[in-house]
Amino acid sequence: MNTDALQNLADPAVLFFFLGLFVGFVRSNLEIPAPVAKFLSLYLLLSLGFKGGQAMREAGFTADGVKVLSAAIVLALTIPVLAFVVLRRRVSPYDAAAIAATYGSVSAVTFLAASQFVTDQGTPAGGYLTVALVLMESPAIVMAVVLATWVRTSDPATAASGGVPPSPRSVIGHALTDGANLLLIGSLVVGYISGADGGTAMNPFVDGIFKGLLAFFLLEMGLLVARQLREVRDIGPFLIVFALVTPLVDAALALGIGTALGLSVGDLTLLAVLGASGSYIVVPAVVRFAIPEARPSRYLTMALAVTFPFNIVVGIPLYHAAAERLVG
Amino acid sequence: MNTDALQNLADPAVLFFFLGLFVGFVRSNLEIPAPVAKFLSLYLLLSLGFKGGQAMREAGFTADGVKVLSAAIVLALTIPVLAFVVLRRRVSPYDAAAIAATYGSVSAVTFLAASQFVTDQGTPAGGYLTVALVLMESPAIVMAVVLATWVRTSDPATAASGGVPPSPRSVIGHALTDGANLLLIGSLVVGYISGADGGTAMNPFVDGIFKGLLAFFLLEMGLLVARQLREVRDIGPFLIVFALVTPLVDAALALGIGTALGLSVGDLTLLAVLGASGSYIVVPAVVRFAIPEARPSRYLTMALAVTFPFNIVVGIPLYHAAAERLVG
Amino acid sequence: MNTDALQNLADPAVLFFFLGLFVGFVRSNLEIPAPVAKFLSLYLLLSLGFKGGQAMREAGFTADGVKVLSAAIVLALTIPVLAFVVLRRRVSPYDAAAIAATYGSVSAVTFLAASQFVTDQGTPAGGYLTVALVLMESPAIVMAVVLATWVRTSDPATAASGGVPPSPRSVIGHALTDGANLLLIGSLVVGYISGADGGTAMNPFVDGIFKGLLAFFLLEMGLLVARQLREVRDIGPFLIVFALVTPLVDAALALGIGTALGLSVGDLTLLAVLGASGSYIVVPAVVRFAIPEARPSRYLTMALAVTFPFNIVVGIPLYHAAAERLVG
Amino acid sequence: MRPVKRVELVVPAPEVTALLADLEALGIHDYTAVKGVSGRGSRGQRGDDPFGTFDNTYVLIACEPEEAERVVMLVRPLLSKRGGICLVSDAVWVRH
Amino acid sequence: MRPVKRVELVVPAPEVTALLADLEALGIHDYTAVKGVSGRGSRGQRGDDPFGTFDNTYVLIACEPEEAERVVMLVRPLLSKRGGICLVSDAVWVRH
Amino acid sequence: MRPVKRVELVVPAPEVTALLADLEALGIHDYTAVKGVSGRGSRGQRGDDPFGTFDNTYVLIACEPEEAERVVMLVRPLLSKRGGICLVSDAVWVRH
Ligand SMILES: Nc1ncnc2c1ncn2[C@@H]1O[C@H](COP(=O)(O)O)[C@@H](O)[C@H]1O
Ligand SMILES: Nc1ncnc2c1ncn2[C@@H]1O[C@H](COP(=O)(O)O)[C@@H](O)[C@H]1O
Ligand SMILES: Nc1ncnc2c1ncn2[C@@H]1O[C@H](COP(=O)(O)O)[C@@H](O)[C@H]1O
Ligand code: NA
Ligand code: NA
Ligand code: NA
Repeated sequence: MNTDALQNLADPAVLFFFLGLFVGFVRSNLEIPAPVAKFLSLYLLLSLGFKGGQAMREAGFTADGVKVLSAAIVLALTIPVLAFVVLRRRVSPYDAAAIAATYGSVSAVTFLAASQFVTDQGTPAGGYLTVALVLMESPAIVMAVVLATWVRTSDPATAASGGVPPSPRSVIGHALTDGANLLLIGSLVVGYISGADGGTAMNPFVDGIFKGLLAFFLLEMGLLVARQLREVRDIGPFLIVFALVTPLVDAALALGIGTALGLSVGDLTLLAVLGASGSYIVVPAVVRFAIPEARPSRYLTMALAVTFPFNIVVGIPLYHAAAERLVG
Repeated sequence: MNTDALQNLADPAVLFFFLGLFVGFVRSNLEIPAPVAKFLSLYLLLSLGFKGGQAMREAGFTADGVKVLSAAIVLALTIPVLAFVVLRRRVSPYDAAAIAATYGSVSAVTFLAASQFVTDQGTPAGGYLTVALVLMESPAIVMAVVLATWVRTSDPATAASGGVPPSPRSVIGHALTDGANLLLIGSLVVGYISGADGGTAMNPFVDGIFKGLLAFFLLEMGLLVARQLREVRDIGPFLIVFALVTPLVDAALALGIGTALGLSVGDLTLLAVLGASGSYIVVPAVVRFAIPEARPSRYLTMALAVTFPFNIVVGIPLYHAAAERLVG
Repeated sequence: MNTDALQNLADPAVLFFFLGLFVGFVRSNLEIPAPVAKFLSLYLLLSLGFKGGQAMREAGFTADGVKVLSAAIVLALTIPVLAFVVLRRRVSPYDAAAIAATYGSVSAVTFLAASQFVTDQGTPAGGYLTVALVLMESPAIVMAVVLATWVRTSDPATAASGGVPPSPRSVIGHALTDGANLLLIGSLVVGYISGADGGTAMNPFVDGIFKGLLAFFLLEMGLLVARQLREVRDIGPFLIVFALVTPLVDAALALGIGTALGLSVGDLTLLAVLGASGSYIVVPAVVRFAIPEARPSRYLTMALAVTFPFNIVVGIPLYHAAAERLVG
Repeated sequence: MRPVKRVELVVPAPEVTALLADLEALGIHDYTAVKGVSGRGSRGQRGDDPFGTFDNTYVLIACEPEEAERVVMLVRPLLSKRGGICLVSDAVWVRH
Repeated sequence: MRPVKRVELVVPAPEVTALLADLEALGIHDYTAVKGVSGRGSRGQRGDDPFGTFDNTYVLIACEPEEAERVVMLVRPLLSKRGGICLVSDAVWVRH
Repeated sequence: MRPVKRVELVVPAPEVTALLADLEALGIHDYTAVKGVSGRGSRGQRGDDPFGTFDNTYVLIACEPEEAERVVMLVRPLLSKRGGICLVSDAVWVRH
């Protein structure tokens, strides 16, 4: 694992993440304009989806694909329940539901960094992993919203306050039409339909300059994490520990299931990363609306300022090393 | 035509246009930041001009080039007159002039999509088509402004209202210095002067990532069209029909002239597309100033929400199929 | 030199600079959105640093590298002193200090244009030139701030006005954490650490599309210079002449030192460009804070509206021709 | 020149579409909006968010006093549930 | 501290350069401008336009009452021909 | 509904971080900020700067009258040293 980790740390995209962290810590005036950062995040989703769709078309639906997707669904349903059970005694039930959604769902940027890593290690993963990413995005959110509704109705204070919670219909509408979600799914479909010619034409954009734009985005992520870390004290030691231990537990779960199913090293590593990562794009966009009682200064900060850098720096090479031990 | 059309619909850029339409229809929160969308439109004009200039330099001024440019000028002078005659009894004369300018001028994005299409079909067009695009951009605007001035002076209400219309000098100044127009012409000149070395150096930018950025822009165009379509009812059935029939008539005119001149399939298709497309960048920028009495909710919505998608989805493969029948 | 200069003027990036100037002069409505222009300037710094770091790693620290860096330090310490001595009788001492910092420091964009030029001429420079760029960025600023502090303390008016000048500590903090500076240094380090694999992965981004994005940025620089030139009268004939003669004097100084050290044509040309160029990114960002008494309408306008276009159009081919005479 | 109310709102960006639709239903069609606004309030720091989830939008509405009252009624529950502020001040509208 | 007028304008973005030149000619040099502003008024929805043709710009001018009157005189025909609004309100300017 | 002061600042963009920290120290935590603002004042034209050095930021603070006084005290030296303006006006805050 040592050399893996070192190689990961010498990857330019990861190094630019560190540069962003450093620049943020010394409170430099460096700033990526917000419209550009938004564009970069849309670009990453579009490219990720498109390339996943292309890979799906090339490989077809293999037995491995079916296994990975089954494992992904099991993880997406198990992780939020586990998280909620652990959290509900320690934090408000709304925060517990939101954090459960965060870890049950996935981080596309972490997934991207991990995909590059396994490819660089000579153990690439199948295109169906992108489908797994899409599949795991929403179930945890729906579960969390159901939990929050259940908490809300069984809580006498809510009824008294007279606040009208968002209707289940509008919540599901929000979850399904969330821009990041739709762009990822849509690009997957476009990539699938486009065929080889379309793939060749799009390749310099979605693949050639991909590493560079990912590096630029990780620079911005470093700046953002440095800013968020200043508020990390507010979340308290319990939640910090939770944000560091959960990825390990969830990755172990994924590695266990995936090994039992006989996945390859690359697939297994990415499945672990999907389990271990927490969402900071899609989940906040929906939970903000669906569970307004939950505090983004908790669920968002945990995913962004603690779990994301942990996975980038320690997690990805660790899960890969474990996968190699288990099935390599 | 069937397979052509299917192939066009499987083009990733066109598919992203559909994705944008769909995402807009379900009222997702997906949004391309406005500064990025502006950058993409500048990028497309710059690349289009640069590559046109390069092609001109390589091919020189051929007999075909002279034919295409003559046909382009004839179209640019004929189409606005026809449109104005048809429209003046049905809508206000100012709206009629503005719509005449819209259809007499051209849409660079439609032209780009069509260029890709004819290249993919193995029937590429000459570099002078870009010069034709530039040539067709302004004459219709000047004619429309003249028409509007004539209407204005012969209308007793105007004199009474005391409103001072923009002077012809300032109008022509606006038309000539419009940013989109200047960037396109300037890039054409730069491409022409740059020579082969410059072309090679610029190639990964203006050509390599072109398809990807076009796809991204068409995603935004889809979102925009979906937004505009909500207001399409305001323009009424007559103008909707006009916005669907005009491209067919103008394309037929272009195909007739082009066939008589003996153009190749690629040149003929693009000439038809130039005739059939309506301007939603340069014309509104000038007409907004020059004919303030005209309503953009009419001329812009027609070009953007009706004619543009019609040409992308139906028009381009249709004109190409017709061109193949005629001269293929 | 004649053909050199012509070749430089036919470079697409330089041509787009002229296009921007022209478009700005005719007061077109063409505008590059500010967030995009900021992104482009960050991109150029990142690419410049990364490629410099990669080149350093490949070549190691050669004797030539040591010579270039020594010469760079000598220039960075000499130029501001010379400039201050010449200026202090003609302008306010604060303006004199700020202008001294401007010309003692360097312009990364001019350096980029010159790097492309020497490469196109078949006389590329070493990667350590980028290190020289970094080394020359700050010393002049520190010297200018020291000079300004000395002026301030020896000026009875200041004490009377009761204005508290920025503390030296905060000034040095500003200079060291300036975003442009940190990004350039950081990217250099990332490029150095990344190694060959990282370089290959980043190449399409930092190299492939580089020329195109540089061209786009120079288009924006042309627009900016055209805007600034409208205010150039305010700086008066003495400072205009200063802004045209200083680059020649500083280039001559650099050529002299470099020739004595036996540098190659490419290295010598870029050293001259570093001497001759004035900073309009890093220096204003620090001097604005550190010497608030100085007027940006002087130091910034001189560097941006006079010296920058002079170097791009006349200076670069001139210094290269001189270098060829001297050591070619 | 007519005295009007200036109603200023700072609201979470994702709420703006629904808010404008609600205003429309109240007969208040006209507004001006500035996107990409950051700030701090009772819900902590907001804005400068690369995913746009926690941006604010600033909305300015010039209207008759009685319309302003309707706007205030409408936005009050939104502000308490989803955050944001509403200020009302006086101005003179230059009629043209 | 000095009482001043706050003149607020929302005008079509492409008009701003000419407007500022006209203000300059009136002796009113100082202003603040926010670009990329969207909105809705008598001319329908504006803004969020990828080509920048139908964006608005917000302009704020703090000035003496009599200067405000000159501004109002100047902008009135512009507003009726090209669209936009103008609000005038009171404020205190913190002198430094 | 409570009467408050609207304090509006236009300041050099690079000063905003320090300004907000100073306000924080005064107990004034809440604000709204709009970046990328251009303008002209006694220090000449500012904004539209591809390097962000000479941009302005607009800051709006709704607060109690006595807080407004503290803000004014704080910003006065900043404005005279680094530039910018400060306007204070009256508004009613819609409590929720
Ligand atoms: N006192 C205030 N002055 C100016 N803006 C405020 C103030 N309070 C809140 N805001 C703005 O309203 C947004 C939402 O406020 P809140 O819901 O209280 O967090 C903040 O992010 C600020 O942009
Ligand atoms: N009542 C209003 N309140 C706020 N902004 C307005 C109002 N009326 C018009 N505007 C703004 O002024 C722009 C032009 O208005 P109009 O010329 O009436 O279409 C609109 O796009 C809005 O941004
Ligand atoms: N009278 C004014 N009205 C509106 N904005 C102003 C005014 N004076 C100054 N400003 C703004 O404050 C910034 C800094 O002003 P100054 O420090 O005077 O150059 C300018 O760039 C403008 O954005
Ligand atoms: Na997860
Ligand atoms: Na046409
Ligand atoms: Na220099």
